[in-house]
Amino acid sequence: MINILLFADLAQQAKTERISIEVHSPLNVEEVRTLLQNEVGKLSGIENALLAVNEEYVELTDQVNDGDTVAFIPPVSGG
Amino acid sequence: MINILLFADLAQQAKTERISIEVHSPLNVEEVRTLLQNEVGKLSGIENALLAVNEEYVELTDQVNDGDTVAFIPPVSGG
Amino acid sequence: MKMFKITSEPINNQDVIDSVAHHNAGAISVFIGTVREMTGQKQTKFLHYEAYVPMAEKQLERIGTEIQEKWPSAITAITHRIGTLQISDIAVTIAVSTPHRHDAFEASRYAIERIKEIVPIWKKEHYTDGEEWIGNQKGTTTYPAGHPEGVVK
Amino acid sequence: MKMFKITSEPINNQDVIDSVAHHNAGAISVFIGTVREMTGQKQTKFLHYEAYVPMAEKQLERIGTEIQEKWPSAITAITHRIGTLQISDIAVTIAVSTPHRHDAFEASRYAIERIKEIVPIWKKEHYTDGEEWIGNQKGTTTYPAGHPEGVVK
Repeated sequence: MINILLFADLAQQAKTERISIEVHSPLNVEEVRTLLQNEVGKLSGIENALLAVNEEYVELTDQVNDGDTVAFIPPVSGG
Repeated sequence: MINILLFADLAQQAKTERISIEVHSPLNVEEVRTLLQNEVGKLSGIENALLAVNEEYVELTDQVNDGDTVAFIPPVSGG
Repeated sequence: MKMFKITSEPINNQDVIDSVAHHNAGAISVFIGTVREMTGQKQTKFLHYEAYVPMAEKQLERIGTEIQEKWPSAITAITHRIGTLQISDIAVTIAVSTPHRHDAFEASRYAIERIKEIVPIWKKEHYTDGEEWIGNQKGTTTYPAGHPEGVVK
Repeated sequence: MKMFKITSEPINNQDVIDSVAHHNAGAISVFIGTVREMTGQKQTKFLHYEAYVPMAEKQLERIGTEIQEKWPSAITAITHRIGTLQISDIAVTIAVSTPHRHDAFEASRYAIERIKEIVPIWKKEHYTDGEEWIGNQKGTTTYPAGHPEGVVK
């Protein structure tokens, strides 16, 4: 099971902030992104999202393990 | 009558913060400075003091009138 | 007080300032971001901020660490508010104390720029004529690698 | 509150900040000068500030005018304390609000540099091993004409 978090515009498009997907083999962040859009539909702008696993920024090619939390972080606008 | 104000190190040397001198003819700031030191003794560093007449900065050659307040302002150190 | 904090309560500037006070500080530079009414011709009615809270606090802490590496005597505190904010409300307060003023200015400026790059907080503008999630305020940056500079360990 | 003030009372930062708050401010840069204990090997016990009060307030106001000329949307407030100050006490608080952060940083920095040039306030350091009037902190400046740059009308 992988937990996925969505924020701001991405959450609005997906109509949810949080979704879990079952996985049966090791995969990377890019593959999670594909599975996610398989579930909730195409998310416009997700290719510009920053990527985090377990609250740390990662690369698209980094591995995701069972139980991890993957966050898709639209360009930030705090401050 | 011209009022003279001294501050910080200059006041400490002169042992006063304020002195008045009688004048009987028009004079400039430089001449006031001479008369002042005539009264209270040589003030070390007064040549580096900023000069103000009636709370506005002036030049050494500017005129001082009867009733004016002349301030000798050692290099400032606020902030 | 927590030095790096996301909160849904109004920010008390003095609390943030107090947490960086130090007997060898000669300067404290404070940056306060407030909700501005007009942006060009657009009029803001109110704002909504949302954050990935635990990660945002970690990233604020990272900014503090980066500042301490660049300006070793600096002490930093940052509080960012989330939720609904009205015009003139404080969105963020940053305080940095240093022995000398030059470093305090530089470091507090560094902090706000870095917040806008790496801290997962989003602003939704509610204008008089519609609403919009604000993204990528710098306008030009893209992240082909999936992350901003200097954040992957 | 008076926007440009010399006071012998402790400074309340928030009062200074409040006086520059504005619905079109997006940024407030605050500079707080505090009494530092160590300067090199010298240890300060306490400080004494003295001012030519009416002229100092006029010069603070002049700094506000200069800022408004350079950054037309800026609103500035400055309070400087005089009298005896202990370690960590606030000597000066400057607040500048502007629509955008860049200008707020620049203007508040301008204000503190200008205070050190033109405002008649003097600091006497009481060290553990003696006392000294501090003059000409920039060390290099002399005023052959009798005044700093840009102050004679």
